[in-house]
Amino acid sequence: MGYFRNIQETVATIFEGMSVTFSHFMRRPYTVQYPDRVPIRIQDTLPFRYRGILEVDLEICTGCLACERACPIDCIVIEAVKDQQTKAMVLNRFDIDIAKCMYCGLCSEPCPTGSIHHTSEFEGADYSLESMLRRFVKAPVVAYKPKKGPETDPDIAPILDRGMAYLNDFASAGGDE
Amino acid sequence: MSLGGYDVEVQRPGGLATEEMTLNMGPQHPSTHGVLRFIVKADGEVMREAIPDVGYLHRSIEKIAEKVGYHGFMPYTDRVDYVAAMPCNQGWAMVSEKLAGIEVPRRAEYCRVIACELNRIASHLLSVGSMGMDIGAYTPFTHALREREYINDLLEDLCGARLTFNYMRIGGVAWDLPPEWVPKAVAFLDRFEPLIDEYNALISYNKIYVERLANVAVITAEEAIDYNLVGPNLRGSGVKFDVRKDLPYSVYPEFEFDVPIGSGEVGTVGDCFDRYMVRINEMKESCRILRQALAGVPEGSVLAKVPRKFKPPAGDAYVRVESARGDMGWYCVSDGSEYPHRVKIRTGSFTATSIIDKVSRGLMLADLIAVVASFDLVAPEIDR
Amino acid sequence: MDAAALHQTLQARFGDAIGTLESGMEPAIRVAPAAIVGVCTYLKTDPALGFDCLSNQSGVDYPARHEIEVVYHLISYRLRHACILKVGVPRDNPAMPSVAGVWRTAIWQEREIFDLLGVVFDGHPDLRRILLPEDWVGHPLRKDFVEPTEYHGISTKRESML
Amino acid sequence: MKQLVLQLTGEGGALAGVPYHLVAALAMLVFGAIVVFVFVLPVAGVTSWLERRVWARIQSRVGPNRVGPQGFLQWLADGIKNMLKEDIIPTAADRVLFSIAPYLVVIGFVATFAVIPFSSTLVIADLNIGVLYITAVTGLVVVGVLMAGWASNNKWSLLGGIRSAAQIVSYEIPAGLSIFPIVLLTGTLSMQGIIQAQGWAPWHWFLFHSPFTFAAFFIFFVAALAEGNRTPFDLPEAESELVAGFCTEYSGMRYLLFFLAEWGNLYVIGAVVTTLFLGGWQIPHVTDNPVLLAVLQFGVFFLKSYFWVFIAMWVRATLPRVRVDQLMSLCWKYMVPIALVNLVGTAIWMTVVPARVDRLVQIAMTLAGVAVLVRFFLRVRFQLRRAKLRAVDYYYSPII
Amino acid sequence: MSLLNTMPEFTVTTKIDEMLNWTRKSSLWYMLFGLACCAIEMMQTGGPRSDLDRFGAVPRATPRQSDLMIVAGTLTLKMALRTKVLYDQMPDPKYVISMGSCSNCGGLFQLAYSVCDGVDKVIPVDVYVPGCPPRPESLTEGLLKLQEKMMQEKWLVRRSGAELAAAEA
Repeated sequence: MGYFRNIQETVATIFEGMSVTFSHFMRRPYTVQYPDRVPIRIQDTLPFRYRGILEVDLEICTGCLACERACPIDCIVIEAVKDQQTKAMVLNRFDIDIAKCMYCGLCSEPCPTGSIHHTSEFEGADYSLESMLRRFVKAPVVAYKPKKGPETDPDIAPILDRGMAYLNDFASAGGDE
Repeated sequence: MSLGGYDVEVQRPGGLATEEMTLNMGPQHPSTHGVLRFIVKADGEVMREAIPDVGYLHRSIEKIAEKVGYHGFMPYTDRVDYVAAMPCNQGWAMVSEKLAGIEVPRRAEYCRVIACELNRIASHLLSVGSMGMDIGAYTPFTHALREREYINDLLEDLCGARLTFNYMRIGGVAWDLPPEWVPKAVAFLDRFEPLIDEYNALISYNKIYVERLANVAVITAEEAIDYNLVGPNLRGSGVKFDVRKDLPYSVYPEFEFDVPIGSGEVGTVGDCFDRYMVRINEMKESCRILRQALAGVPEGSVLAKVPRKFKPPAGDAYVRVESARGDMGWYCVSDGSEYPHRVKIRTGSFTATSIIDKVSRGLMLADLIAVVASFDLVAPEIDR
Repeated sequence: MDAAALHQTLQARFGDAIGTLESGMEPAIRVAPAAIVGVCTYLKTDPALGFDCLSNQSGVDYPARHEIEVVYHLISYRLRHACILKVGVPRDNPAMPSVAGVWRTAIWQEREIFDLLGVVFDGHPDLRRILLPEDWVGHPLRKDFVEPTEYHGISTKRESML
Repeated sequence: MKQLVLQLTGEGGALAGVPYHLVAALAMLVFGAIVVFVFVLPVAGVTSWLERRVWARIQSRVGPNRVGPQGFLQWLADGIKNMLKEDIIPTAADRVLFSIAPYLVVIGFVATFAVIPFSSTLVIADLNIGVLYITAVTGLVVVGVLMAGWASNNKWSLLGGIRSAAQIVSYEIPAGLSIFPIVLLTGTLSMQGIIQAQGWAPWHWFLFHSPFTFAAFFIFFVAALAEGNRTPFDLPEAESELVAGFCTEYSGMRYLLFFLAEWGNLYVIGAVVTTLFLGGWQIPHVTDNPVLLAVLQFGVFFLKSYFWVFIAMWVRATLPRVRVDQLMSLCWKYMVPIALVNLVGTAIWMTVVPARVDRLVQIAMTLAGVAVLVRFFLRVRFQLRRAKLRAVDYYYSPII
Repeated sequence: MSLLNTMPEFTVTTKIDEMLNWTRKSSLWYMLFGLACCAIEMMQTGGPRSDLDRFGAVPRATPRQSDLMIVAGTLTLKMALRTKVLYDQMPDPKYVISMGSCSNCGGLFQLAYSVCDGVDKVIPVDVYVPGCPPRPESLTEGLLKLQEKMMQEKWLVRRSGAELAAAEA
């Protein structure tokens, strides 16, 4: 009686499957209608840890080159020279190639101040590769020097707070350099 | 010869000359799961043989390991098997820890297990979904993708990336579980478990689907072991072997779970349907592990002290982890320097591809698609 | 069966073909290249050993020792034990017998070693390149491999924008 | 239309003196062109858009909703874009066959519209062999598909073409055998005649006439799906197996024609099913105004046939694809014998069962149909409950 | 198109151009060309969450029917030669989106010996999407960027010399 059982099974399972698919007419579609028909920007819904396009807060960059060394693929290039007169580090160049970047987050882990960090921004599509080179240093800037005790400069304090909050999110990474 | 599972006698009229047709399936073909090529020698719809030609995604990951060092290699392990990147992360972390003799904190082990099991569900979802799509039903695939999005959201909360996580570090994990994350994960499990039943109702036991998969490409247990099939492909053939259970690592011995094996419920043990069903059942088991793990996450740190200049002593180590595609072997030779001397990754897809040549003989062209899908091949895992 | 006992068993049977037992994190048995097929057949067929699966076969290049080492990780699903064999072949003439007749998984694993390290396995049924294109020159996992600058008119170097 | 032509050519008509047959042929052409451009093309296009929307909803997606209101102009954009694309004829292809194959396919499907009775008056030609004509001209499609597959000089196309030929030729048999019970019951092959033999109420439809016609309906619908290359029988263009099957090498305008034929055919299937089994344009007597009557009948016919188009879309979104050998065994081992039993059964039924019992059976069958529907919706409710949806997960509107 | 290109610029032709561009951008059929990791994100982009079908973009299996090639993933040297063939098989007008770091410039696999550093070495690229892999929204944004670019195109109106030079560059 395999013949009739086959027919019966076919009809029964198709009936079942059709009822599942029909029930989806009553379910809300799961689509998030990026970019325009969303209640809030997608970027604002992403978690704090989201590894979007890299950004550097030059105000709190110490010029220690830890990120450049940590990057496995050398997509960060920093030129920092010690000013002979003021004994301060001066950043001449801080370039990140976001076309090459692999968004691994290894660079932001060793940063002492959380200056280099991933933002929740992911929109970066463009018509040429050159536009994906992010040059952060427009004119040479003096590198930030961490103070002992809390930060007092009102311009820098909020940025540093954000940087440290970002940094604290990482598990305490390995010690000796 | 066998025609779609039936033994038939092919009669050739004397005068008419027929010739074999050579078909190039791939490297760009909708159902080869990335770039994989088969040279199919076919007699009409029936295949004489299907020779896999791999290497279209050979990205020399093993060579790169010798250039970027132990910490820097971690992001590359994500790309070895991008569908289930967490177990790869874990494999690399474990082999490095074994070389250097590092103890991982218990909380980190729990984080690893939770991340790996979530990732395993995501990977199996893609596998069973694309199985449906290859058989011709597009809807189950999108439903699987929808559930994957939930998992991606969870993992994104955990480590900030959807696919290439770079979550684990040598000696632990990079990020602790975020606050309010555990209830969210439990809510996902509550939502997800009934959906497996719905999925079964929609496609798994559909008569057409069963007919397409049952008794196709039967692999016996001996063959599976001889060809070194691993993971769900091996268990589909009825061999009860799971690295998590039989060569336990991490904190897996603390959890209670079953190892589903192929039972031949609609055909023969070791056919495509069994391999498919093992994955469906493994998702349920992963949910079980996840519930236990989420309920019992211990307190403590999640990263051991590991020097940034990581130099393990000279020697070699081989670890096995149960990735979504099964027993994944990580062999690392260290010469005492900052860079590994040699890394070899033995992956499940590589050996599974090697058996296709054998099992595909006498099957029909449409069956090849089902066989490839049932092995859950991921191209970079074959080629690395 | 642990590695030391296995080493003794093998030495009793194969004599000089079995080298030292490399102690380390995971003890490995050194085997002479010529004897590898015999040893593997014995390991697979002997009911007390029963290594029914070649889990991993990998090649390692040691330029300092002028040697390419082929490492066999064996596992027995039946008896749930494992062992490691190591075979060293000279770097300038890397040839050794194939174990493809013992475990069929070796067919592809040896092809991969041939492709990436250039070890020639005698008696292999189908020794071709597997991962790299047929017209590729060199064996990239050797330490002295030099990356080609061009492949079919596509240059392999890219100017950094930085 | 005959009257119109007679009026035109008769005494005092605008075209008095012109031979009758010439005018009739011209009128036929003009009317045909109007039908094709005003009805067939938009229907095929809109069907493709609707299918994407229906699919999307089943798959928890939205579907095309940016191009025009709710994406309604999607089909227009697709059509115009494809017309403007580069038209590639592969060097190795057989140029002549490659070029004419799509037109054959389109002729095969457009020609069926000649006999489709949209209302009691709106029909291009009420042939007395209408049903036979439809089965004949849809057979033209297979020639086109086979030509396309062969001429492309691509092995995937060839496989697709051959699969299609085997499939369409085989499934013509159960489809034909399932038409015969209706022909037996009505004694005519004319589409209008078949509709006139039914009534507006469901229990007057041939679908619920007897268990045999009920089974014949399913056989016919499944066979029609197979002839239209729809899932679960979309083997000729099985995307995951044969890349795009017989139209792998086609691009631009020529592909558009295949595209058109596929979605247009869907409507033809619905229309034929409606005609044969669902009472066609039959409506209760509401008005005597001929124009209003025609509009109402057209509306009813269109809705009924589009309902089956919807069913076909829904089936496509649910079922996987069968294999070639299963396709054949399904046809020859299941559908042909059952269709034969239906034919013989109907013949016996006609002679044996008295009219009073006939009426009772019709009502009982209708009730059984309702029971199946109720069972189905209970099952749908079960599925919704099992998924543990929250209130926010429910959404009924088709607009999003 | 050579004949059409000689037409002088009228309001009518620009309007028609706009209409044609609109149809082209509204029906971008992309080829299933998943190579590596990005392929999964490309599937997800076509999947329920960020449904590319909304914009009329559907996947096609064959190059003959596609307008857009989304190069999703690492292009190895072995595959690069095939990519060129596939691109040549697509009918004009055709577009290419390079998705992710690997196909942009080789990305993290610039260190590898067997990887073609960037798909633009083989075929011309219209839009680059950064990310490794880009999330589905990124790819959607890339598609919208491409649509913007397509709307600027002129098919009927004669281009001035300067414009042609700019287009060449």
